[in-house]
Amino acid sequence: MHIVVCVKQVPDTKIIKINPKTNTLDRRSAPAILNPYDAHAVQEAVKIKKMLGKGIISVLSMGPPQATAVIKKSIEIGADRGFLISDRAFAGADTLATSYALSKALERISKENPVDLIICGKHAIDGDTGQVGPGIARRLDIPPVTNVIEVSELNESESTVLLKRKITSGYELIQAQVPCLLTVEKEINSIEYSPMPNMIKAARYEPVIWSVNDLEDVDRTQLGLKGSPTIVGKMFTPPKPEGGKRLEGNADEQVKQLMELLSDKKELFAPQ
Amino acid sequence: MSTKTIEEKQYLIRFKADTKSHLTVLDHDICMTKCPDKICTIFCPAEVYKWEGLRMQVGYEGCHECGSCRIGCPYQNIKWEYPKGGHGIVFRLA
Amino acid sequence: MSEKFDVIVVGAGPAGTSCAYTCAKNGLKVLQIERGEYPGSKNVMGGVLYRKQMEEIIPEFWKEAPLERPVIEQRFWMMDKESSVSFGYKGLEWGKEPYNNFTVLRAPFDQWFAKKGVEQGVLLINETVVLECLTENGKVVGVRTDRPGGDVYADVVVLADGVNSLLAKQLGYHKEFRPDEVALTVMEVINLSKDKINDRFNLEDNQGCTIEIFGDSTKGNLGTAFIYTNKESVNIGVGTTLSSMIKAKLKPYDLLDYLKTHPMVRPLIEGGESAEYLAHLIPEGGYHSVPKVAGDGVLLVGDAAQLVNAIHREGSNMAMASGKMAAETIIEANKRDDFSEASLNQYREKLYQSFIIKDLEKYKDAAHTFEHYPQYFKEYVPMMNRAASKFFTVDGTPKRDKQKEIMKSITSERGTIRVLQDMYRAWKAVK
Amino acid sequence: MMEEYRGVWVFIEQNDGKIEGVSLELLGAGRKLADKLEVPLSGVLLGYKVKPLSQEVISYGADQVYVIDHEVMKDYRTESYMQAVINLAEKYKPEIFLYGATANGKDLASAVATDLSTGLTADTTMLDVELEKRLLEASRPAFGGNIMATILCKKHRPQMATVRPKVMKALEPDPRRQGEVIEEPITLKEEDMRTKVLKIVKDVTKKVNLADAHVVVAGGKGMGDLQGFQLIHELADTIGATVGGTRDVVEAGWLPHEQQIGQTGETITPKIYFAIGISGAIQHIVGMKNSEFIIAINKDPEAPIFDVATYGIVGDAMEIVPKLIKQFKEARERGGEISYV
Repeated sequence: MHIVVCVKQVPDTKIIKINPKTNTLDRRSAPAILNPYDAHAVQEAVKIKKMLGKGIISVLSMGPPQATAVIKKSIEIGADRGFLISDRAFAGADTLATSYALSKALERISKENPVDLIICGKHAIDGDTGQVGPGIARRLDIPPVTNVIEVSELNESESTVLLKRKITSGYELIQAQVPCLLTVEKEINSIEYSPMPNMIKAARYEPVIWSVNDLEDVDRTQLGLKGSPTIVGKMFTPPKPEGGKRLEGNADEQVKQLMELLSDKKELFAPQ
Repeated sequence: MSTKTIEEKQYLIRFKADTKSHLTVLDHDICMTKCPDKICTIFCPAEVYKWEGLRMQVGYEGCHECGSCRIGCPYQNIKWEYPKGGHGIVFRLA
Repeated sequence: MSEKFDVIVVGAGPAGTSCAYTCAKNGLKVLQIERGEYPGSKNVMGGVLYRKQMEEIIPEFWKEAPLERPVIEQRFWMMDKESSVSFGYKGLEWGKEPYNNFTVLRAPFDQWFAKKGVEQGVLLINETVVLECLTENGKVVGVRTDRPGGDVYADVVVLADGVNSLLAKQLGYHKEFRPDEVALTVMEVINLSKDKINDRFNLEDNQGCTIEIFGDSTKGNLGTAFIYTNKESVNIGVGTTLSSMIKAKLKPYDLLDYLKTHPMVRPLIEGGESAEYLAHLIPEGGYHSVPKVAGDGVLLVGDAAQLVNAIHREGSNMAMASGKMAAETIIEANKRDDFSEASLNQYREKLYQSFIIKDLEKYKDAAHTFEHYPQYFKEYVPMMNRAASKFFTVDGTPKRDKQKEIMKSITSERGTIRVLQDMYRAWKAVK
Repeated sequence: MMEEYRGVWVFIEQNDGKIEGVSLELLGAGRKLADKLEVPLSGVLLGYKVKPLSQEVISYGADQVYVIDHEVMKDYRTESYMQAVINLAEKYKPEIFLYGATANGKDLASAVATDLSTGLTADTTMLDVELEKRLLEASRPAFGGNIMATILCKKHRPQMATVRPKVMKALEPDPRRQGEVIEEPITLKEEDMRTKVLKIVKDVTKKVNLADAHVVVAGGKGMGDLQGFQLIHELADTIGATVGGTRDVVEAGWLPHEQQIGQTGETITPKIYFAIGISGAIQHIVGMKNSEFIIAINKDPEAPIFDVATYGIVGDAMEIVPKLIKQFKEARERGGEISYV
């Protein structure tokens, strides 16, 4: 079983700061981390490999050279090897161009060692789109199953896998044919504290870095900024009601005022 | 913005808090009965310690890991460890 | 059994990295273990990096290291409530190679320095706490980390785990600090535009300035404050001994805000935006509290060995120099294949012959003196300010009479004999 | 080429023959866009035995409904739904195509956008059109809600976006509204499907899902004791909100850890956040400060929670909250349907 996990380096949005004057990201304030959902994706691959008692886990990322850090982090969690595609040609890609570039890299990885399962995080915390995973699946013409919360019964002879997919009202039990692509929720597993030998392995590991020239049959017009149909028109600070106001009067009066303030939000309330 | 309160200062920092505290008050009774000053609630640079009337509340998530409480507690009543690897405070600048 | 290394260095601050770098450069197999997310993520200092000791490890480091500004001016303020007596030195020669010292931000700098070590072959592992030293027959043979399968072995373990060095305490090399042996320092990094910094501190783009402040900056307690200029921010901080903090019931952040809003300081940082708030302990015990620094299979460097000169605010340079000395000792020991205490004691000898211990010895009574005689901070600084005010105020009194008046007011406040005693004591402590 | 594309489409998500609220909201939003652009608004309805739902789609504002009613479409699957939607879009060429930002909506839109090589904006919370170039201006929160970004798709059609539930407003349904129902055939066969939905399990345990909640009622130590904390549950039940709490409350055992909000718990951005008996320690505030509308109730007028609150009530939660519950209940009874004033 060959599992490829797609991972992304993202700024830690929990503590990110936006420069209020320029509406740009204060990079110094935002350390780069492995997208938390992707960490769960790697962990799930490790779990599956353990379950089967064999297999190989590759990780794939796209980004600047320093994004090798997230590949090393994945090795710490238990991946076997990692590839980074890094080239100016990929820069400025939206989700469509990203899924194109990654699918090209996956084709190359698959050529050497056919891929059975691709796992992605549900979405990246910097973009929150969740579009790249399904996009890759479409390009490789394999079925995607998004929002997966459990992987079980990997049947190698039948080439099927049993999945639980989270939906609003509960979950679906899905049988999918392998190869397929999964995107996983955080609740699928908990990240284990990596063992020391993995740490040492990761510290030594040199990820494979591919430029656009290392990929085959690439249509360059589909890459990077050129290949991205969407552009950011403008950035602005979200319109947020001004804080710090106190309601006046006695308890009854305050409650009444609050009810009035909430009157235009009534569709948010639904008794259970 | 210049910071005025300790809350505002603490806002500036990135913490990767573990779910388990690395600071333990060994005996809350000592704080209650023997330590009228509760000096840790004063000198701790992150206001980690707050006296709640019966027990010492430990807001370890905002700890700077400086070690002052371990040394400054007059009753050596604080068990002080490092947070689990990679957790705790993460300075980005100085 | 787990892999065995030549050297395990615990901690990736200046001391640990100097040691790891030098060992790896000389062909040793080095494992460096850092508990933070990255080197520098747990490390704090005021922000002055001394050129000399760094250069001895990486020549011409200033050409590539992430430095802020070369320091061309050092000012000292004896500050009272609404006045300040200052002196200092500004020399443009410090703005040119080989420079004197630099302001730095530790997180970027420590990361860069550790990366240089990795380039030399150091195996750096982050996010891992060393829980204890593994010993066999009293000899340190490795460390136990907090990770599964976490034991690793080496001929020598170097403890560069900073001021709190729980490991050295476990080994019994030093006892727990007393509150008067450590200074609790808090600081902020305040973003300020390059132009404002240049204007307010009278600097040009690639020139930096440091201000050390005594007196009212600590509300008269034993300690100092500082302001250092970075490229587009300033570091401002204040520290006193933990014992003073306890005695005076001071909240450290209140003290910092007192400093930031002090009329002498406020105009320098006005309009700046706070970017980070940091607290840290500085070992101030000095010469008297330097622990055992070498044992069977183990060495202590930097803050873990309490190598800090509190009077001159030197620490990182001592850390680097000690790290390098430890490395040189290990390289020799490796050739002899002898890592016993006797063999590693070479490090102790190097340390004691160097500026590090000599400086610590020179000031061995200073902190003690000032701690026990608070008048230096509480009374003499305001006195100096009153004297200067009197002397410089033009009111028609002849200068000779003014001097007499000043002397008279000083001695009448404390008595001639006591002033002389105080002066002598201070002179002895720092001479 | 782009001129060929006309009309605003909304993907109608239905489960078990019931249309999802977000789809109705999107018909409301799509109606405005279509009127501005002077084009028809169409719903895209897929499923098995769903044709009768067409009139509901029309009554909520659609001019047309494209229906694919086939057994293979019974449960949502990316493979089948994607193929059907792609065929429709290629045939009828809409200029704007909106989906609800639900698990299925996002999944479907991503696959469709990839196939059509067009732009897709995720999790939109504001929609508008620029008339000269007929550009959809889709704005969405970025970087954990710290900033909004307006995304444009200038050279590709259709312009697609997924839109968060409970952001847009549905129109009042008009059952007499007339519209056209266009039924499309489909050639997909079950044997060709590579995924099978074996069963759908409804989660009756009502698992707490703070991350997706629109309204959160959170309580702190100020509720006094476990019994006092029941008021939090009571208020939440009354208004259909999700319950959260501070670390103290979780440590005291009043709530399980999954319901902890803050640094060591969940970071959430609901539309309304009630902070009751919560002083506002930074560890808590980092977990909820990006909520849209924050209401704080606390005895201590100096409590830091008031600094981040949109509206603050200084008072005893034990007195205020019961009054609030009573008001909400009365309002509902008064209104027949839900109405609170």
